[in-house]
Amino acid sequence: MMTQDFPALGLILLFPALGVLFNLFWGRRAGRAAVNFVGAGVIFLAFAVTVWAFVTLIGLPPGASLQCALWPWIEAGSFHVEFGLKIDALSAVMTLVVTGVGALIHLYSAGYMAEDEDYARYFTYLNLFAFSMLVLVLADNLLQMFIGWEGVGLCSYLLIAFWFDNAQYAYNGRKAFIVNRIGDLGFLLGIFTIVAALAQHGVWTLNFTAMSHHTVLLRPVALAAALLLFFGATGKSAQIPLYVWLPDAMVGPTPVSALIHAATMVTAGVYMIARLNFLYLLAPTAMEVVATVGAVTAFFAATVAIVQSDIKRVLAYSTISQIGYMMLGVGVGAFSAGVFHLMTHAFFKGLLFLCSGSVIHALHGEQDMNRMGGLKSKLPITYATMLIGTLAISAIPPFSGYFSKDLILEGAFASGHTWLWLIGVVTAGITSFYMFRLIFMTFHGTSRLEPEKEHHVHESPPVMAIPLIVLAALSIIGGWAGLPEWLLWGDAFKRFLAPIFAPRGPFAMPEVVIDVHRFSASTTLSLIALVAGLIGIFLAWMLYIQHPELPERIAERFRGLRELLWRKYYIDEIYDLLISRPLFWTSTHILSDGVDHDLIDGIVNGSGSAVEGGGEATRKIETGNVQHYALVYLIGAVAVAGYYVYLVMR
Amino acid sequence: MTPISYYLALSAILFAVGVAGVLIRRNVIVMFLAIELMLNAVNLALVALGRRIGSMDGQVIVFFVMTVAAAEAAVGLAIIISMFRNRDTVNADELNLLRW
Amino acid sequence: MNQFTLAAVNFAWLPILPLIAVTLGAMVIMLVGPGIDDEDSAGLGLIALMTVLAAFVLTLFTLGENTLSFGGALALDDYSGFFELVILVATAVTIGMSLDYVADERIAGAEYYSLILFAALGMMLMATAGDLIIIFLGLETMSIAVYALVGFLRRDPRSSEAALKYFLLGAFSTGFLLYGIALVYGATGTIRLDPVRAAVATDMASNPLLLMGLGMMLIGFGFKVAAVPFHMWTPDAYEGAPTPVTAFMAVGVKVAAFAGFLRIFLVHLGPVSAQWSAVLWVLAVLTMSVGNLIALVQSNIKRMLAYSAIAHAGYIILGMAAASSHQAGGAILYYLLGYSFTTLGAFAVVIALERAGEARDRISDFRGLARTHPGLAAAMAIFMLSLAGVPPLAGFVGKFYLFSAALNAGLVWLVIIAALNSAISVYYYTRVIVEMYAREGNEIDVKRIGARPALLLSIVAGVAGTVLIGIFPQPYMGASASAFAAAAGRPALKTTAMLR
Amino acid sequence: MGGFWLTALTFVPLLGAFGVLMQSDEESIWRSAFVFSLIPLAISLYLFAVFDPHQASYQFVERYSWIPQFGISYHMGMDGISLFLVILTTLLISLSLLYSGGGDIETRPREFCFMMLVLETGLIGALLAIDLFLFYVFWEVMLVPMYLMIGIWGHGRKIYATFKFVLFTMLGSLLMLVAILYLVGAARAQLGHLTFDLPDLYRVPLSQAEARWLFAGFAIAFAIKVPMWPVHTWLPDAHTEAPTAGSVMLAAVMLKMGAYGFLRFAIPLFPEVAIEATPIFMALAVIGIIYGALVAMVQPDLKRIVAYSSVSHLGFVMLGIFALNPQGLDGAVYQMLNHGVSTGALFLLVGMIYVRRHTRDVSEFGGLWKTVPMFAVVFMVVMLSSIGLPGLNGFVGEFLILLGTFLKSQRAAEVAVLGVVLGALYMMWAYERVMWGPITKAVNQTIKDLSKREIAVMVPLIALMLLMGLYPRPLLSRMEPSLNLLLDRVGAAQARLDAEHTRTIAALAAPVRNLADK
Amino acid sequence: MPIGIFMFLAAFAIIAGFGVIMQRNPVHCVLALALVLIDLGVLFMGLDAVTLGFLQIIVYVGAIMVLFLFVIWLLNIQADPGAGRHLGLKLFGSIAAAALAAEFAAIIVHAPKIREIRTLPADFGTVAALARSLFSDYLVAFEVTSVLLLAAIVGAIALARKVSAPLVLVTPALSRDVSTPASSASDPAAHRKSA
Repeated sequence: MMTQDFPALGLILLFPALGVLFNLFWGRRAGRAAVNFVGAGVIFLAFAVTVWAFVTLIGLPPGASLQCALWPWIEAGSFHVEFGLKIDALSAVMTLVVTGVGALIHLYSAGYMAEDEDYARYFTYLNLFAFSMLVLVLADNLLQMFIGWEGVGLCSYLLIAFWFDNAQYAYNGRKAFIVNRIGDLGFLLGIFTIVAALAQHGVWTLNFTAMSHHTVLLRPVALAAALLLFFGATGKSAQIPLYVWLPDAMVGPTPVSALIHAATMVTAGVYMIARLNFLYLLAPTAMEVVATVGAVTAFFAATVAIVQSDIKRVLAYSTISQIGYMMLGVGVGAFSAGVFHLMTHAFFKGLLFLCSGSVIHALHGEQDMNRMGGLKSKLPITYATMLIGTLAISAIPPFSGYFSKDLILEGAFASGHTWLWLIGVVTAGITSFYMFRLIFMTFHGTSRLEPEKEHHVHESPPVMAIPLIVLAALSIIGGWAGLPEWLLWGDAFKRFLAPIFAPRGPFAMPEVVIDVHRFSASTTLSLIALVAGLIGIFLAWMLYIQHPELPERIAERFRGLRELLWRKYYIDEIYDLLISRPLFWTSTHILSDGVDHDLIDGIVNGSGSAVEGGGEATRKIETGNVQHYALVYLIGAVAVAGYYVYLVMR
Repeated sequence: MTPISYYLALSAILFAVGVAGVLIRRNVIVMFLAIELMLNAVNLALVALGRRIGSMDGQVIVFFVMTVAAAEAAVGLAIIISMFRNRDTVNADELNLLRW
Repeated sequence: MNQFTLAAVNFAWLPILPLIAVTLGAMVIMLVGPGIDDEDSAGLGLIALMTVLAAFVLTLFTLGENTLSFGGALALDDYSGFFELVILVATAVTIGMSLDYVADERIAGAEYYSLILFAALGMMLMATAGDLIIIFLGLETMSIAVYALVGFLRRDPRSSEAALKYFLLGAFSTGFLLYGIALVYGATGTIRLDPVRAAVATDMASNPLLLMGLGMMLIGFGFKVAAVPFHMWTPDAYEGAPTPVTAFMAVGVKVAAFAGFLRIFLVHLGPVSAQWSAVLWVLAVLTMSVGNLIALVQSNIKRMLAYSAIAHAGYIILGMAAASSHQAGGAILYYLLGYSFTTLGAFAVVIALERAGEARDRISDFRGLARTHPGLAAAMAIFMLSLAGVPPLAGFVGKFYLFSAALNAGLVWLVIIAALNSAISVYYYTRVIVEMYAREGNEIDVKRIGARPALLLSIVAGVAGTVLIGIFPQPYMGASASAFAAAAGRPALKTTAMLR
Repeated sequence: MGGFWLTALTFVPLLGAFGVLMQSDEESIWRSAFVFSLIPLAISLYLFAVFDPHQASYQFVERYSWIPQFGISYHMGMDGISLFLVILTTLLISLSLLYSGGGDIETRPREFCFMMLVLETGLIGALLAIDLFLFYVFWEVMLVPMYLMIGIWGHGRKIYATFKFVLFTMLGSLLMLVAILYLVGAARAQLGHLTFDLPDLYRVPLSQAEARWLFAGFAIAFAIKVPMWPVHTWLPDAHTEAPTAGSVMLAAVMLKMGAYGFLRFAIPLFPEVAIEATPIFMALAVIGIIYGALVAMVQPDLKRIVAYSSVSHLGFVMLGIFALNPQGLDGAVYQMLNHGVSTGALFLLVGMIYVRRHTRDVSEFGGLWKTVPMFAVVFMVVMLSSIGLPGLNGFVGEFLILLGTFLKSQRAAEVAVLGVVLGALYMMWAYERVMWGPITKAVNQTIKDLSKREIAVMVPLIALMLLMGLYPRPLLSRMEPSLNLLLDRVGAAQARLDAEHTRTIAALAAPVRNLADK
Repeated sequence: MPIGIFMFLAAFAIIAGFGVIMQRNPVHCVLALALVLIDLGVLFMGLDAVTLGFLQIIVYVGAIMVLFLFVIWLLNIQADPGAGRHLGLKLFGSIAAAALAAEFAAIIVHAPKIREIRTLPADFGTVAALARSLFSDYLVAFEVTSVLLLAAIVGAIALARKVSAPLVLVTPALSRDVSTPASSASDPAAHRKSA
C-alpha cells in the first residue's frame, strides 16, 4: 500500500498546540474576544488542513495513506518508538469528525461560556483536548496513540472539574481520570504483551503498519493482547465494567460533554479496536467478548436512561449505550459499521448535547427535566434540531442513525450472533423510548419551570445556534454515506474503509461481509429494528403526552425496579464497597498505621530502645561501688584464667 | 627439700586471700592492706621461680616491687587522707558520687 | 665475676636523651615551682611545654636508630620513637589545655606540671621498654603520677573519690600484672623481651606457666587500656579527674598502655598468638559493645567520652586479635595516632566550656553552642564525626585500616560486630552535634577562646591532626607500619651486651 | 590520564563553601553561594556537550595515587550513568539555593549555603569515584551536611528524623565498608596486590558463598539508601522534617545514590548473585511500589505524601534495574532522573506553600487555585509529570521499566502496573483537596502567587519535564553504552550460571543414564 | 628448706593472711600483715634470697607497715563499719577468689616438672649479687625507681597537705635527691622519705 509524505499533517497538531500556548500564557491578558477567536480558530484551521489531507487522500488509490515522520522518541536497546503521523481512510474519518465537530463545538462554546470568567482556562483545556485527540487519532504507532489516549483523559479530567470550586465536580473529574487509568493498565499491558511477543522473534515495533505485517507472530498472544487493550477501551469508551465515570462526567460544561463525552474521546476505544482490527481478527474469542460487552452495555445503559431525570444524564447513558452498539459492531467484525456509527453518533450526539446545553443555558443551569416542559415554543431552533437528533438516534430513516445502527445490527445477525442482535433490537426500542421521553418532558406538555426562570427563557445566540443547525444537517445527511449497496453511491463509506479492514495473514478472519443475496433478510432486519424504534416512540408518546400521570403509577408499581434503575444497578455503591473502602481502610489501618508505623517503625524504634535499654541495663553494673568494680574485674580474671586452665587441661 | 611448686601454691593461696580481702572489706585501708598481701604473694612466687631458674632476676624484681609498693603506699595513703578530709570516711560504700 | 665493669653495659645515651630531658624538666619545675603562686602557674606550664618540645626534638633525632641499650632494658627503635612522639604531643596538648585551667582552679602548679612530666616519662618508658621490669616500672611511674593527678581537684569530693577508686583498682590490677610477669619469667627464665620471644618461639605454646602468665598480663594490660570487664574504673576516674587530666588519661595513658601491650603481645609473644588471640576476640567484642552501649545513655560528656574511649580500646583490641595479619600492628599505631588527636581535641573543647569551679560537662551544656561559638562547635563536630568514623577524618581511616587488617586475618564476624557497634556509636556522637547545632539553647558565657591561646592551639592541633591524618593518611600509615616493623623486625637476639 | 574537569567539578563547590563562610551579609551569602553553584553546573553542562555518546567506559578520567599501601587511588571518571546524575545534582543544587534564598531559610544562611555546597561535593564525588575507597569517603561525606541540614533547619520532630536517617544509613554503609574490605582482601588473594580500583575488582573471582555475603553487604547499604521496602521508614520522617532544599536534595539526588550503587557496584561486582537475587528484589520493588502508593494515599501531610511517593517511584527504579535488560535499565536510570526532576519540583512547591501558610496539612487547604492560579498550574504540570502522564518525562521511564519488567517477569509487571493507577490516585486526590473545592479557610484567600524567583526556579524543571518526555534521545543514547557494558557482565554471568546449571543437570542425570545403560 | 618447716611457715602465713582480711580492727589487720611479711622474709631466706629476706622485713615491716599504722591513727579509724552487709559481694568475692586459687593450683600442678637448679653460684642471693644485677642489667630500672619515688613524693605531698596550706615542698633530703637525678639514690633513704 502506498504512503505519501504529507508534512502538513504536522499542522493539524500544530494549530491546536499554538492555541494552547496562546490561551495559557496570554489568554487572560488578550481578552475574551481574542481567546474565543483563537480558541475556535485554530480548530477550524486544523479542520481545513484535514480536509486538504482528505482530499489528497481520496485522490490516491484505495488503501493509500499520508504520513509525516517527526522525531525518534523512546529508544532502549532494540526497542524504539518514533513519533510519526499518519492519515489513512480510518484516521481520516476520525480526524474529520474530531476537527469538524470539534470546530463547531468550539464555536458553540464561545457563546456558551460567554459569561464565565475562566474563558481562557476553558479554551486552553479545550484546545489541549483537541490536540491530544488528534495525537491519538493521527498516531502511527500504539505508544504514541497512548500519549493521546492519556492526554484526552487528562483533558477530560480537567474539564469535568472545570468548575472546581464545587468539591463534587472536582471529585467527579478525578474519578473519571482514575477509572480511565485503570483501563489504561490494560492498555499498557496489552502493549507489553505485543512487544514481548514480537521481541521474541527479534521484531521491535509498535507501528501499526509494521505490526499488521507480523500477524503470524502476534497470533499466540492475540487473545491476551486484544482483551487487555479492550479493557483499556472499556475505560475510555465507558463500557461495562468501567463506564461509571461517564454519567458523573456530566458536571462539566455542556460543550465539553458534547465534544469529549459524546462525539470524540469516548469513541477512542472503538477507534482503537478498528485500528487494531488485524489483531482482533486473530482472536475470535476476544471479538466475542467485545461484541457481548458492547451489546450488554448498550442494553444496560439504555435501561438506566429510562428513569433518569437529569437531561444530561439521560444523554450520558445514551452515549454509553450507543458506544455499546459500536462495540457490538466492531466485535462482530463489522468494523466499518462500527466506525460509521461512530461518525453519525458524533453528529447526532454532539447535536443532542449542544441542544441540551442550549436548554440549560436558557434555563440558567437547570438540568432537571422534571422542572422543564413546554419549551417547544420558546426555543424553536433548539427544539427542531434536537428533534432531528432524537430521530437520528432513534434510527428513524432517513436520519443518519438509521443507516449506521442498521449496519451494525445486520452485522450482528449476519455473523450469527442472534442473541446479540436481539438485544440490539430491544435496545433500539428502549433508546427511542427514553429519547422521546426526553423530548416530551422537555419541550412538550405544560411548563414546570420555576416562575422566576420562566421569564428569562430565551433562544440561544447565533454563535450557538449555527453549530446546532450545521450538526442537525449532518445528523440527517451524515448517514447517507452508508446508503445500502443497491442505492445511489451505495455503501461508499464501507468501500472507502475496506482496505483498512482487509484480512491480513493466514489466520485472520475476514470482516463480516453482508452479501447482496441476503438483501431481503437485511431488509427484514431493518424493518424489525425500525418497528422496535417506533414502538419506543409510541410508548413514550403514550406515557408522557397522553397519560402524563401514568409514569408515576408505573414507578409506584415497580418501585424496586425503578429504584434499581435509578440507582444505576448500585454499581457505584458496589465499587465503593468492594474496592474503594477496603483500599482506604487497608491503607490507613493496616499499611500506614499497622505495617509502617507499628511494625517496621516498631522494629526500628524497638531495636533502638532495645539498644538503649541494653545501655541502661549495662550502665547499672557501674554502681559506683569500687568493690563491685573489683568483683567484675575478678570475674573477668577468673574467666581468662579459666580459659588458660582449659587450654592446659585439654 | 620443699619442691618449688609448694612455694608457688602458697603464693597462689596468699594471692587469693588478698584478692578476697579486697572484695570483702569495706575499709579502704584494709583493702589496701589486702593488695599489699597480693603483691607479697607475687614476691614469693618471683623468689621461688628465680630460685628454680637459678637467676637473680627474680630477686631483683622483688626489690623493685618493694620500691613500687612503697611508692604506692605513699600516694595511696595520701589519697586516702585527702578523701577522708573531703568526706570524713574511709568506707568504700560511701564512694558513690561517681557512678553510672 | 665478683666485679662488674660499666663498660660491659651498652650505654647508648643519645636515644635516652628525651627521657632525661623530661626528667630534668620535671625537676626544674619542682624546684622553681614553690615560689610561684597558684594563680600564676602558667609560667611553669610553659617550662613544661618547653621541656616537652625539647624532648620532641630530641626524639626526632633518635628516629632511625634501632638499638637495644642498657643490656636490652631499653629498645630504642622507630616503634619507641613513634610512641614517644605521640606521647609527647599528647603531653604538650595536655599542658596546653591546662595552662588556664590549672590557674583558674587554683591547682598547685608545680606539683601538677611535674607530675604530668613524670607521667609522661613513665609512658615513654613503656614505649621504650625492652624488658618486662621496665614496662612495669614505667607503668607504675605513670600510674602513680596519674593517681595523684586525678585527685588534684582538692575541693571537689568527686576528684578524690575518683583518685581513690582508680588507685585501689590500679593497685589491685598491678598484682595481676605482676603475677603475670612472674609466671612468664618462671616459664621463660628471662624478663628481657627479645629472649622471651626466642623462648616462646621454641616450644612454649603449651607451657602452663607461660599461658597463665600471659593470661594475667592480658588482665593487667586490659585494665590499663580499659578493656571490658577490667574497665570499671574508667568512667569514674575520667569524670572525677580535672578535665586536662582526663584528656591525658584518655590519650597518654591509653597510648602508653597500648605501646607496652602491643610490644609484649604482638611482637614478643607473637609466636604464641594462637594462645591469646581468642581471648582478645572476646575482649574486643565485650569492650566495643559495652563501651558503646553505655556511652549511648550518658548525659555527662566526660563520662560519655570515657565510654567512647573504652569502645575505641575495643576496636584496637580487635586489631590485636588480628595478630596474624601483617597489617595489624601498623593499623593499630595509625589508629592510636588519629584517636589521640581527636580525643585531645574533644577534651580541649570541653575545657573551653568550663569555668572556674563550674564544670560544664553535661552534654546538654553544649546546647546551642553552634550559634554562640560556631568555631568551637565546628571543631567539636569534627571530633565527634571522626570518633564516629566518618570519612575523610582520621577516625574513619583508622577504622578502615584496622578492619581491613582484621578481615585479612579472617575475623569477619568480629569486624561485622565492630561495624554494628560503630553504627551504635554514631548515635551518641551525633547527639552532641545535634545538641550543638539543632537545638536552641542556653546562651552560655564561655571565656573568650582567643584569650586562651594555648587552649586555642590545642583545639587547632586537634582539628589539624584529625583532618590531615584522615585526608592524607599516606605518610602516617607509612610511619605507623614502619614503626611497627622496626619493633617486630628486629632479630630476636641482637642484644649487644649481657652480663654473664 | 590528564584532565582536571572532574576534580574541578567536585571541589569547586567545596571551595565555594569556604568562600561563602567569608561572606558577612545575608545578601552576599546567598548570591555567592548561588554563583558558586553555577560553576559546577556550567562544567557539567560542558561535559555533557563534549561527552562521547559512543564510548561505554569512563571518560575524562583522572587518576592519581593516594594511599599506595592500600592500592587506593584518586580515580575519577564519568560514564553515561553518572553524567546525568551529576547534571541533576548541579542543577538542583543551584535551583535549591536560588529558592532557599527567597525566604525559605530564615536562620543561619551562611551555614546553610556551606552545607549545601559541601553536600554537592559529596554527591558529585560519590558519583564520579571509580575507586571504592574514594567512593566510600564521598558516600559518607554527603551524609553529614544532609544530617545537619535536617537537624538545624528542619521542622517538627527533626531530631528524631535526623537520628533515624543517620542510623539507618550508617548501619548500611558500615556493613558495606566491611564488604568492601573483604572484597579487597579477596582481590589481594587473587590478584596479588591490594587495590580498590573498581575495574580491577570487577575481575575478582569469588566463591558463591563469598559473593552472596558481599552482595548482601552492598545491597543492604544501597537498599536503605534507595530506600526499598521495608527499610524505607527513615525516608518519610527525614523528608518531612527536612527543610525544602534538604528534601529536594534528598529526594532528587541522594536516593539515587542507592540505585546508582546497585548499578555501579552491587550488580557488576557480583552479577551471579544479582541474577539469583532478582526475584527477591523484584518482589521487594513491587511491594514498595504498591505499598508506597497506598500509604501515600492516606497521609494527611503534603510532604509525607510526596515522601511516600518517592518510595513508590524508587520501587519502579529498582524494578527496572533488576529487570536486567536494556529496557529496564534504561528506564531505571531515566526514572532516576525523572524522579529527581519531578519530586524535586514537588518538594519545592510544597516548600513554597509551607512558607506561605506554615502548614503542610492537606486539610488546611482547599480551593487554592482561585488565589494562586499560577502556582496551581505549575503544581498541576509537576504532578502530571510525577504520575507519569505520557508526553512528560515520567512516562518514558515508567514505560521502559514496566516494559523491561514485563519482558523479564510478566507477573511482576502485572502487579507493578497497579502503581501507575495508585500514583495517579494519591497525587490527584491530594491536588484536588489542596487546589480545588471551595475555599474553606479565610487565610487561603490572601496568600500570594508565585514570585519571580520562584518562577525562575520552576521554569527549568518544567522545561526539563517536557523535554525529557518528548525527546529523550540525547539522554538515552548517552547512557545506553555504559548500561550495555553492565549488561554484558550480567550476560556473561548468566552464561556461567547456565553452564553450571547444565553441568549440574548432567551430573544428576549421569547416574540415571548409567542405570539406563545397564 | 625442710618441708616440715615450710609447712609450718606456710600454715602460719595463710592463717596470718586470713587475719589480715578477717580482723575487724584495722590495726590488727596491719599487725597480721606484718606477721605475713616476716614469715615471707623467712621463706625468702629459705630460698637462698637472704638479702631480700632482710630487706623485706626492714623495708616492708619497718617502713611501709608503720606508715599504714600512722595513717590509721591519724584518721582515727575504728572497726570496720558495715561488717554484716554486702553478703552477696562477700559470697561471690570469696567464691571468685577461691576459683582463682583453684585455677592457679591447676596450672601449678600441670607445670612441667623442671628440676630446680641445686647448685647455685656461691654468691646467689647475697648483697653483692643483688647489687651487681641492679647496677648493670637493671641500671635503668634502678634509676627509674628513683624517679618513681620522686613522683610518689610529689603526688603524696600535693594530695596530703591541707587544702589551703601554702606549698612547702623543699626538704634537704629531697633537694639532694633532685640534684643528682642520674646518680644512684640509695633506696633505704627513699623509703625513709616516703615514710
